Amino acid sequence: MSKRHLLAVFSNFHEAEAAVTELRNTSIKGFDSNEDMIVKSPIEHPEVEEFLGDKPVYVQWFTLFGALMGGLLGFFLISGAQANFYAQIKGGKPIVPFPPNFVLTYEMFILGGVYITVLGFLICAGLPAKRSPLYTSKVSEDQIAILVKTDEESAGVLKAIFTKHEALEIQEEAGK
Amino acid sequence: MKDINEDIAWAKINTDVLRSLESPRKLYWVIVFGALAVFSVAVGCEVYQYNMGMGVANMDNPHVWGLYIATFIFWIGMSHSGTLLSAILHLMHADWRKPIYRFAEAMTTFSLMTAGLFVMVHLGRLWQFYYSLPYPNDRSLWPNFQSPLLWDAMAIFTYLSSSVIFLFVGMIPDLAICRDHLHAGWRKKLYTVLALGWEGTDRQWRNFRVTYLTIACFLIPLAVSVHSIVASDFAMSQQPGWHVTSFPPYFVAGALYSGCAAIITLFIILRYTFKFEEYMTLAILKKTVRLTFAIAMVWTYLNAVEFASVWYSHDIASKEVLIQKATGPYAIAWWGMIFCGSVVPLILAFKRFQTNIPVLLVTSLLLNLGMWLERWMIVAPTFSHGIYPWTWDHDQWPSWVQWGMVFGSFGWFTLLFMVFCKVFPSVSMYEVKEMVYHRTLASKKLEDSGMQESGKGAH
Amino acid sequence: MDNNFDRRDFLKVLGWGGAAVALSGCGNTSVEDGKETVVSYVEAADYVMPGISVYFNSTCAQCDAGCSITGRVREGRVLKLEGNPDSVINRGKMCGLGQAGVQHHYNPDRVREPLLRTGSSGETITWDKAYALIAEKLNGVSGDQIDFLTGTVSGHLKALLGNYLETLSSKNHYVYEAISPAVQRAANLKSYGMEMPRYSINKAKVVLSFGADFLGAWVSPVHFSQQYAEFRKGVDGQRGVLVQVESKMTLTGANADRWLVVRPGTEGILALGIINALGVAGLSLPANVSALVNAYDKERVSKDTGVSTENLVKLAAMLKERSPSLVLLGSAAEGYEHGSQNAAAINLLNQVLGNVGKTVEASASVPFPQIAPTIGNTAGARIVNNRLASGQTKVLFTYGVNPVFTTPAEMGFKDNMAKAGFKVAFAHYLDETALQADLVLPLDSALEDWGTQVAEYQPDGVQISVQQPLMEKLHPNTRGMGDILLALLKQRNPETYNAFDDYYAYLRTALLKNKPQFADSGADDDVFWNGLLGSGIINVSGNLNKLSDKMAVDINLPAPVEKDSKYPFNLIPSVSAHLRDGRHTNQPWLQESPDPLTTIVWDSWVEIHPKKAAELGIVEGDILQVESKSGSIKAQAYLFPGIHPDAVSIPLGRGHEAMGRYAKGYGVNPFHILNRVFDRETGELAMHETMVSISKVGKRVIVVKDEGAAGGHQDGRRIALSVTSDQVDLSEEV
Amino acid sequence: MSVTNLLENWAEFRHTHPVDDVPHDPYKWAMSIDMDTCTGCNACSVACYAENNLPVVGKDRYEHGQAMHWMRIERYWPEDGREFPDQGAQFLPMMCQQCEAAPCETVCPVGATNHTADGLNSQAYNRCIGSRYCSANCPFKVRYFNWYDYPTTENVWPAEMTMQLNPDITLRGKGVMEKCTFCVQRIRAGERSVKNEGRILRDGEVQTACQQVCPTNAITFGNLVDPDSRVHQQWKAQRVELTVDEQEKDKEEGGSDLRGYRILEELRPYPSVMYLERVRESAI
Repeated sequence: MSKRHLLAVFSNFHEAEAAVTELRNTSIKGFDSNEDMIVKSPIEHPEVEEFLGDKPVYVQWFTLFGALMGGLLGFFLISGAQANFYAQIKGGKPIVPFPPNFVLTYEMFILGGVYITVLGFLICAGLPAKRSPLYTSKVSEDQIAILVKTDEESAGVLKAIFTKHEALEIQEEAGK
Repeated sequence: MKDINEDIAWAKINTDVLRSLESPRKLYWVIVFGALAVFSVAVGCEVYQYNMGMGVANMDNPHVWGLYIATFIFWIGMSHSGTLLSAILHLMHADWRKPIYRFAEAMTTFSLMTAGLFVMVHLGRLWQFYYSLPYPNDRSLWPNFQSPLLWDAMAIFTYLSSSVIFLFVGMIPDLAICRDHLHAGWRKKLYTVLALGWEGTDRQWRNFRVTYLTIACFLIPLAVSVHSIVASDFAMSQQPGWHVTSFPPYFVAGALYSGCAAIITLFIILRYTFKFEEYMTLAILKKTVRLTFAIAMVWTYLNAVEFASVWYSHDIASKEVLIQKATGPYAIAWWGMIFCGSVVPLILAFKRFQTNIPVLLVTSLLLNLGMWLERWMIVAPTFSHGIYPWTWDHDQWPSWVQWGMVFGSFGWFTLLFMVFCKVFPSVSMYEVKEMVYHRTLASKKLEDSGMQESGKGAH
Repeated sequence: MDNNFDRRDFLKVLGWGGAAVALSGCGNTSVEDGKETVVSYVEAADYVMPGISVYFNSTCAQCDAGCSITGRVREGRVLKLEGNPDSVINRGKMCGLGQAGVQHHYNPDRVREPLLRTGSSGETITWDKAYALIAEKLNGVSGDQIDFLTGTVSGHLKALLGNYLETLSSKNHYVYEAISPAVQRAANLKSYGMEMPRYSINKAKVVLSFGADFLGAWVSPVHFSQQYAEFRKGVDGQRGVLVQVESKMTLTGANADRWLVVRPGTEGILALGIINALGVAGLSLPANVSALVNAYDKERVSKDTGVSTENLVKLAAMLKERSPSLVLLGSAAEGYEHGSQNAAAINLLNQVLGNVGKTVEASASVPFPQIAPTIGNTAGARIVNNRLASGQTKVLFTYGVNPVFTTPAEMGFKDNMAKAGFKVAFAHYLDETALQADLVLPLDSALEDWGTQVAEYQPDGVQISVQQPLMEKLHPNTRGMGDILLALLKQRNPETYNAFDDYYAYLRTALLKNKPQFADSGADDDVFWNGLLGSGIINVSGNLNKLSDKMAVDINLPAPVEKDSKYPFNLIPSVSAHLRDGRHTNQPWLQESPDPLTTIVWDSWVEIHPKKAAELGIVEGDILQVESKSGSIKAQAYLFPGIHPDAVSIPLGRGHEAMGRYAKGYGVNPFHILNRVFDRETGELAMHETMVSISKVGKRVIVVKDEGAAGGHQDGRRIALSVTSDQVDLSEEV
Repeated sequence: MSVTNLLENWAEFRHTHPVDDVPHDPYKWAMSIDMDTCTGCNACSVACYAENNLPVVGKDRYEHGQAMHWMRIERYWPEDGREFPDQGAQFLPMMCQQCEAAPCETVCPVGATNHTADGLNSQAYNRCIGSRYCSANCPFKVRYFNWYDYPTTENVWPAEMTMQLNPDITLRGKGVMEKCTFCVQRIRAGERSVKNEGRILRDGEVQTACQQVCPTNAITFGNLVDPDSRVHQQWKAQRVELTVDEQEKDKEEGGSDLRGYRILEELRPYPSVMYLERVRESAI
């Protein structure tokens, strides 16, 4: 069954919220409010997360992994290098001295943490992403938009809801 | 006085900031070419020094470090303000940071890049600098991981790359704005690539929030570690005047201090150059000034602690270095540091000067002069009046090559900064919108509750 | 294999190696260039082992002490000089000056071709032309119109030189040393019966030195330094005590247990005062001595000399208690009009203490008078100068001296030289004197030349030191002095001298002739000769001189002079161990080796006592004009605590106007402002009799020295520690 | 594999040198300098120039403190305000103390300066990048930096002067740190030559240039772990231990009547050079 996209643009955050709430509460054929609805906003609204319902974030796990691996890698790389450096004794210290190695381990811990977090961010947020089918530059200005994907026949229902909540503009994907 | 006008239209924020990216004013070109000229002085000095040997910098055998190391610390210190504004204040939900953190972060990045240059020009054999990198090789030759200089290299690399990433990640939504609102051309292509397809979807924002917070959390200990490691270059040694336990916090405080002073300077310059009066408001300036004042007092306190602990110790050599600083050939610089670092900031305590732009400009420059002198006074007197009296040397004075390099570094920094300001939005548009949005909500709430209360009162 | 190797063939091989290195160093990059000088390492000679150093013994020619050296030679180049352990003089040790001998050899400013002056310019000529020119100029000049002015000469060179003078029927060989203990020699001859007895510092329990810088530049410093080390370890476990009396601290003074600053010129008074104090302390004095010193009671002596009565009494007590002792005298005591009287008084002290025969011992004289050293003095230059001034000298030969630099300007040596018709300088460098010569003949360096040396001071028997080339000539057109003399002799007396191909042949023949006296058996000539070159040393017992111990009491010391208001300061020209009279100033190691006491390098300075300097408002680095009756010089001030407040001191040796890149233009030459005052008895230049005034010229420079801003203070740190002898137990030391 | 090696030999890599180890087998090079016989004549310093290819930097550069004297003679005056130094001056030959726990070694970013098994503080010229941190951290300030390219500088080694250079050692170009090596070229040559004979060096078989020239034998150099060596006997007689920061004899009541000490020992670098205090006669 063919699907089509609709993009509704709102100037008022509350209207958008009301629209989303209604969409979530309305059962529409071929439209799953968890899967098929994307809210695009110019700023980070903590409320959006609330009214869209619980959506988990996994970036922290990347962070944990990155930091631990960075630290371990740092310590063993450095200590291993020291153990293989042919002329090693320096300043009466042990060949594998802890305090300097801990300093470097600490730096590697952070380095791994930051790098892998960003990697996790890109993966979790799906970046770099292909542009979605419908977009308006107003989103990066001051308006909030709801992108929905639905069956051909349900489009009218959705449109009606958007219109009800005073959508400024409703974009439709060109028919196929 | 409000930090920002809450009625400002979001579209206007976009246009105002994006305007700064286009059609530079004449003043901009003057600054850019001026910076280029200043930087070329440093390039000339380096070419000369590279060919002749380090001797032309006029260092000598006990006095082996000079302005290069002092200025290196200065620029490293400068970099800490960006982290302070973007990371610490972010965690503390101080939203007034929002209009000014972007350029502070850029400052972080560029001052680190400037500091890196000083490590390079300091090396006697610059062409062999890669010996200090841990790259695998057949002969199992590794750098010496015990050396604080290597920790430095590692910390700075981590800090620089993390800062660049942090700057970039924080800029993605703005890059999308640029992509959407600028005319077609190479810039549009650039922003299209850099924006990574950002559309402000709920998924993107959700992950963005967590990521940004996480990196901010990492950056704070990182920044502290960077400057305490720089302090370790000195504190880990056995030299009088360097072997001081309080050096790491002292360095960190000094770093934040000089960074804040530099933010004030750049705040004023940007505000004027790009006509950002509506975003870089006097109210925000006032907050920055107060923060600077607080840090100035912390720095002064740590300074006093250092002097006191040296004074009451039995370490004769350290004590003599301190006396030497105050009375010897460096006395002018040392007292200059005390004056600029501890006395001048008292101006900032007065309300009427906290928003007086000419006064603040001069003050912030003096503060930075003081902080530069501080670094020089950490490095030089220990060499000229060290542990071994036979090698005391009170005649050493940096040659024009050293001064030229120091001077030129400001050109390099300005150049990088000016190019950045033309290519990337130096005010975070999406965060200013957030700030306006949240402030509006907050004042609305206040109005509501105020009405209720007054209503109650009417009863 | 043919064992009959020839040292000279070997040297030729070596020379190729040396030349090959020299050429490759000079940018001859093409293989064809200089291929004839390439040494094949595939078929290398026995003596060239690539990468392996070989060692040859020779003799140091940097001063006249005659230390034996071992040269390290590799691939035909001499690299480093080390001491020869078999020598009784230096026993394997060396001084810095001797080490720098390689820089004399490799000096880039050496004269490389014979130079002839024509008018104001010069040209290079061939040796044949030069010899012909000498013959031409000597033609029709009578013997007494020909003067030779040389430094100290000894060995076979001296013999050859004597022969040459004989063929010229000239008796005018004047031997000149600008810095020479000549007054002392005369006094010693009177007191001990010989000019230079053996001094045994190592046997003395107390050494009292009146300005004798035996650790620095006096007589045989390396030998005395070793004696000094033994002296410090002690006789019978008792560490030797060194007391130094002088007006300006020398290196020896800096090492003294007690350094007594004395008013300049009153050393003799102090010596008599000590004799008096010894008498008071109970030492029995001969009646005539007692009568002589009667007037020198401690109060008067203290007033005259500035040495406190307490120190005087303590010193006398120690001298009396610890015997044997040794009293030495040096230039600081000799350099006055009454220098001979000072010396006599000081020698008398030695005699009174009973040291003669114990620590002052008989020396041996060289059994071959024709090679015994002829010792220079300042009178040599004075006489030649007078002869030049009066036009008596028509032809002047100079060798090993630089009188234009080292004589007082007032004497006018430079101008007087012009009065001689023909001046020949045998020289290594174009120094000030060579520049005045008509013909400059370039000499081989001491490391390229053959020779024998006999030192004046002989610690044990007589040591004849052999000098042999350590490498082939660096410059093809230099000649050894012996070879030149031989060539000149062949001009005059071909029958006798044509038998010798060169100086080497002469030397070998001469030494082989005396083989029975050197070797214990009638060894084969070649074996003997090779053994000789191998050791570098010939030891002969010599004839022991007879030590006399006649106390001379005809000593007449003048009262200390009152200060002249115009010239209130005594000028003390100080002698540094490295630069001496300035003949080595162009050796850069010596220029950059800090003066031990001031640590100044590359420049001259005026030492002045800090108290006096404060009075006059002088600080370190102030340029001072130092003016004597006969001239003035400008030099930087250095505040120096080890000097009498009424004296200033300038080191000798710098201030060259010629002599190449390392010497020219560095510092000032105090020789030039010395007054023409001479010792009354010997006629030696009284070097310490010049009075000067000092004034600031209003300029200040940074003094280039090793000492840092702390000025030699340790600032409470435990760095260089010192302990008094009663706090330390030396008995268990290894 | 590095990590395997690390884990297998963990205990060895965690030893503290030289306190935990007995690392000096068969050599530990050390020195002792008797300041009672040292006269300050500078012969050692000139010998060092001759042996180690040290550049003569000239007056201007000397003025700027850029001299390269590995061995410098320091001259101290008494500091009690007396008018004349009537006990003479005090001379101290100062060169690299070859510290066992050298402060310079830990700070070098590239590991150009290390500790050798025979107890030398080595300097690898071609590894050095010229950060000069070692000199900054040296308490004795005995490290010398090549501020200019001396081998190509005019009048440092002009023309024939190059022929004097010791081929056993390199010339150091600009940007490299250098210092006294205890004449390591002589030590290595000696060690190699006796290796063929299957024995170790005997006392006196290797001399440093300064020791060899010293007219008063004030410098003793040798193998500290060889009981027959003079340097060992001197250290023992003076009760100076290598790996302590305060000698037992100094802790005793009333101090010690032995005169061996090490400079700046309290900083804990464990210097390998023992100095013997200058003695001055108390009876006069």
